[in-house]
Amino acid sequence: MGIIIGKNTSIIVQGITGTQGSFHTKLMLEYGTKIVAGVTPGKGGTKVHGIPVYDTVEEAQEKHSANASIIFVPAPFAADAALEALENGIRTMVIITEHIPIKDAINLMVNAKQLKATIIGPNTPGIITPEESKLGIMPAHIFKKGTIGMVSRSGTLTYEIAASLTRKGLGQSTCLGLGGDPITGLNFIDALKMFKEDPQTDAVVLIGEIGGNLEELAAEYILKEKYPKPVVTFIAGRSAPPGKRMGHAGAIVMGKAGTAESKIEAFKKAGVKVAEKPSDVAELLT
Amino acid sequence: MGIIIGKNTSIIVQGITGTQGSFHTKLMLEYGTKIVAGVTPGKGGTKVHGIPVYDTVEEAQEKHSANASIIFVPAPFAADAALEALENGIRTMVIITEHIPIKDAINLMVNAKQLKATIIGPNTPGIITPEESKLGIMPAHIFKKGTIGMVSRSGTLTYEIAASLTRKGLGQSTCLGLGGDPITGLNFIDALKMFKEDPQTDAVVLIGEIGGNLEELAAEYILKEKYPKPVVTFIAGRSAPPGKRMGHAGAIVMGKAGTAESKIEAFKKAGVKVAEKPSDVAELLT
Amino acid sequence: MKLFEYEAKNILAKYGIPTPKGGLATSSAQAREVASQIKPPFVVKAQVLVAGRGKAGGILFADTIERVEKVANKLLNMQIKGITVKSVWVEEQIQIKRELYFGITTDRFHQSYVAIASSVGGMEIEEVAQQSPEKVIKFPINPQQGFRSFHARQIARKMGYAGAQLSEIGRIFETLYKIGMDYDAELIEMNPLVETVDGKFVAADARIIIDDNALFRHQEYKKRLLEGESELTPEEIEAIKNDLAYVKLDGNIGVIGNGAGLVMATLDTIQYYGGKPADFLDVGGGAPAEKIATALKIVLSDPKVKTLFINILGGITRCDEVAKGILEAKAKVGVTKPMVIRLVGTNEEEGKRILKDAGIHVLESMEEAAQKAVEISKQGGE
Amino acid sequence: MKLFEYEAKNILAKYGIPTPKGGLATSSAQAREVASQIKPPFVVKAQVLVAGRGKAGGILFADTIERVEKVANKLLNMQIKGITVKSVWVEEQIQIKRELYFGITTDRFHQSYVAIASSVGGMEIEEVAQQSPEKVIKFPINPQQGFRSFHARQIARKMGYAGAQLSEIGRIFETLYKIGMDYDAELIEMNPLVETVDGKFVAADARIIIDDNALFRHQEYKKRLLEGESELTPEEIEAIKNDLAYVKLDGNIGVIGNGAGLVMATLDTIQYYGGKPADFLDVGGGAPAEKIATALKIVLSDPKVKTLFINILGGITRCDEVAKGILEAKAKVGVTKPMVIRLVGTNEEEGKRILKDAGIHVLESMEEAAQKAVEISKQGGE
Repeated sequence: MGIIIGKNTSIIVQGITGTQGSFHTKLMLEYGTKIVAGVTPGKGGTKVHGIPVYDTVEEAQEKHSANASIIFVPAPFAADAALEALENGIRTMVIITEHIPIKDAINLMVNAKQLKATIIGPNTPGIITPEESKLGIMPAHIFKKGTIGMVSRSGTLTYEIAASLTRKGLGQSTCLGLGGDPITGLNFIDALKMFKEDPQTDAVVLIGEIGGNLEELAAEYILKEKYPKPVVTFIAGRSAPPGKRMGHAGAIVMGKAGTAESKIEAFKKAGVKVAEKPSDVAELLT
Repeated sequence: MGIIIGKNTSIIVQGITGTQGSFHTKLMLEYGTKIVAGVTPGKGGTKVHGIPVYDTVEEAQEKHSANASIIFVPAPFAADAALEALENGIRTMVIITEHIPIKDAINLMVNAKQLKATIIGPNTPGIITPEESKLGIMPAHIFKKGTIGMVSRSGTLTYEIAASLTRKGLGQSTCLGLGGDPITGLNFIDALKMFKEDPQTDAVVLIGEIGGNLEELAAEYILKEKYPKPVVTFIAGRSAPPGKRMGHAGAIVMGKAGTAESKIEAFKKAGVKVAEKPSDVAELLT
Repeated sequence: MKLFEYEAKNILAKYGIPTPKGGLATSSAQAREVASQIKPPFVVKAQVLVAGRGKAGGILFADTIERVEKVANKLLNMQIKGITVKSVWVEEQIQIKRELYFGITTDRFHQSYVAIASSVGGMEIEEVAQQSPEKVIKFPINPQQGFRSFHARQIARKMGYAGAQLSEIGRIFETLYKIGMDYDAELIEMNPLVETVDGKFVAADARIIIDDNALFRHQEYKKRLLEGESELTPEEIEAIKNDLAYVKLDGNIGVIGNGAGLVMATLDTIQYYGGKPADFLDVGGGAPAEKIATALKIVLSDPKVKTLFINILGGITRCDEVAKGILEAKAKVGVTKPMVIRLVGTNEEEGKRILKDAGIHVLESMEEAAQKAVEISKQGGE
Repeated sequence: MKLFEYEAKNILAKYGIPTPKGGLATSSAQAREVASQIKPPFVVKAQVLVAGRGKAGGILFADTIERVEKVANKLLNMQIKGITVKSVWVEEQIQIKRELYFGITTDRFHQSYVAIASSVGGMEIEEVAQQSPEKVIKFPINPQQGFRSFHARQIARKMGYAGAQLSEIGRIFETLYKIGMDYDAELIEMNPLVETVDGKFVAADARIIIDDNALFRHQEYKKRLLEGESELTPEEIEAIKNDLAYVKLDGNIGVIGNGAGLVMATLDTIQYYGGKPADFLDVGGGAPAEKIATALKIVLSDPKVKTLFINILGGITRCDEVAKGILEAKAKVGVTKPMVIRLVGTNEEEGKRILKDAGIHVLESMEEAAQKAVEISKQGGE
């Protein structure tokens, strides 16, 4: 079980012929992820680690009917690649690419919403359901099958905390990276809802960071909905100097949200345990 | 009865303060059309023929909750005015304005389709359900309540034929001008479907002209669906020299369609009577 | 508004679509100068807006710079379908492997733009479309999504391309769409789009028609249409400036009406009764008096006109304004030809009164008026 | 990328938004020259990108051209929050009736742009937003529809405008959105947007922040950022050129990590153990060896750094590449400061082997490594 992906999720890798695309295709295959095709415009007809490469998602879909996609396409073309996947029937996708322009991301998300598609990222390490499927670039050996659901805005910090959980024998149901960009497909509330419905998940680790107000909104949701599973959180950025603010408009959209204090306060108010250091998360779970 | 509009349709006039908007508001009011408000940005707070004018459709709707709109706004701003009406809950509108750029019209129609709105025009004389409501600029006295449904791409040619029907005692259920532009909200098939469902309509007059292939498609529909009510048609442009074609692309989209011969042939094949002169229509109906 | 080949090619080149190297020339010396900058063999193409230029001898080939000069001299001032050639485009010949077609236009029924592509392009494209429709790809464009790079590649794939060629031709398709949107084109096409012997793609000919209704967003072209090089007659320019739809025909009954459908039906009815219309002139909706007067002036500029048939059915057009326009024109232009006037609709009574007071007779039936006009047109022989 | 006020105002003016008449000056003589072209009284504004310029004395007023010269002299080369003023903007003072606010930014939760408007603008806008949120209009923008003229007018109406004023301010809002989209602005705002005593609207100050990720579509600004006038230090420019996220802080432990969250947590942990980070440096995902070497060079350029803490958790970043980068930097830059290296994740074994072979010790726990770094940083006193 776990959320979003599982053993039978069949996958297209977009941008498979690039350095990262090719490298992580290999690692995902080694993990057992069911990759059925790759797409790189202009490289159709070749193979990468035995996976056939096509020029278009349309052709890949005609031949393989995948149900998810992972995107390693360079930033200027990544949103288009995602739209191509959407238009060709893919409803779950992971966008690894970072530095996608905000305008492109916004246009992508409105299309995804209309089609009720699940977009993980952009600028995400992806998603892993340990020992079943890995759709991302996370180092696999730090994860272990278990009952903790993890959701995070930060890639490497997730690895940090996942590794410490694994060391302490706390396996994970699914670890989901929302992505570090201002506009991402999923937010914390979406993830909390999915973990709520997942029978394998007993508790949730939520890893936030300064900036934006998604953590505050998640805290509000947990409080209002009397969230039924224990949640432990860590917020990165306590020591950060007051960041570069997004002008007055940003301040108005966010109100006081955005600082580590605001987020920690919101979670404490919602009865969520807040870890002081990444390594404290495991303790708070037990 | 009749189609689309009736006695209780309450109406906003967009562009009410312009020469045409103001003039036809007066004529529509005289006909008994239930105009409740006018909108002209920058002219809010004034009145036209006793009708209050607002700066925005939003404000007009807050105060009057109209269910249709008629647009006299100049071409560069007309598509925006229609989107404003759509976004503020109007689902039936008549766009009188001519010379709206095709790109703007295409963008408008995709939005209208999503909201299942009925757009009459652009570049239309509008719609009249004689002796009930007139949402347009047609001279009212040539129409008379009756059982003939009329649909046309041409404004004045409709008046010509309607007047001749009226003179011969053949009243009309509803007369609908689709609009003379390449992109219009409704097409002949839409109108035929509505007249099919309308109990007041016993027969349909379809007035086409050269260009495009909407007449051919309507003929095909009539044939395929075994259209249950008699249809009489007149096609303008028999004497036209081969027109300026829309390059090769236009020719490919249309095939042989577009000429008066093609349209007349298609209707004859569908068992539809085709009038030689406008004045012959009435005879073919009886 | 149709753009000249050279205008269209310059736009394509500006956006990065490969076009043959070349330049415009209005004299044979200038043609020689252009040729000296590029590589032989050359093509010299008459810059006219009428279709079928190739078959009319408007495209000539030359192996040397000297030959370019001669050939340009032959084309310049030549008449093609009644149009005088004022300029030629001199360019390098390309080594053709295959002629393709790609264009974007509007689809009335689907209320959208549509991309059309074929791996069999060139002069025979329309024949191909009719005889082997399976060789023509019609791709409707979702207006909210636009025509994206992957749509272009999907089409390229259906045309049989793969790999690097698919990417390159896809980029060209995508760019053409962007140009079409930026220029409000109701048609933009490359025919042929040539695949060269070395596997590259070059737009050997290009055509752009800007939506006349969007010319307000393209003032530079509107200016060229009305003031610069143009194949319009002074009457046609006058009509455009006054927002009148005017087409000259070769009969002797001058026709003015409001609404394209009504004017067409008027021409049909004239023909039905054996007459010959001299023109199609639609004053459009809501024409004020001055516009009617301008319309009369334009129609009367044709010396062949023996009678005027004014057919107005007022809706947005007010009959009183039409009547005033007729009197205005009569006073200013001095209308001496007999007029048959048919006037019904909005403010009909007032319009009729104005004309009646001026001693002008008005008929009510279009058929009757048409018969009357035909009768007058035949008086004194043709 | 933040634009200077003068850049933002020039863009607004180009799009037809009224701004006060003025010009840029880099010397007091030039300021005088600008003032002589416009009408007194004047405002002279230091062109710096830090916030709170007004309260720091960066905006001065002048009644005469002579006074402009003096005031400009005072501002030029002045320090505002550590930044040297290199240019001033001289403009006409406007007669303020009311200060409004209008801006567009992104809304993460709604995944869209959002327009923010208030009829109480100026320096207090944020206070207003917190204390009287009802005075602030937040209008989410549907990305497919865009922000259209009627949306702008609906906002204008809610701000209390009607008639001609509503149309004019609506036009300004609509235009600002267009600029925002054309320039890929993650923020564009006019604060204050002034209603003048004669009922007109003027953007008295403007701010534009271009989305850094979209700078590839705005090469002229990217060039200005990296090569032209800029308030970035050489290290910051080096970081941007190499796609490194770098912020200088004032401690003595140089930090390099991959991933913003991990680097932030590293700083937090250092602070938790009583240490002081000298910087925030995120090498991002998949950094090759050379990039790691550049990162080391940038961090070591700060003489205060006593130790380096490299914290890498490899995902897309490969530990072997990081190890190679460290050796590369050691060889080229000559790293003499002690290094604490924590390296786990993708190709971890290979990375550790490379470093071990070079005699560099690698730790596995972040806490342990942080404690170690703090310990070294305190050796020999601070």
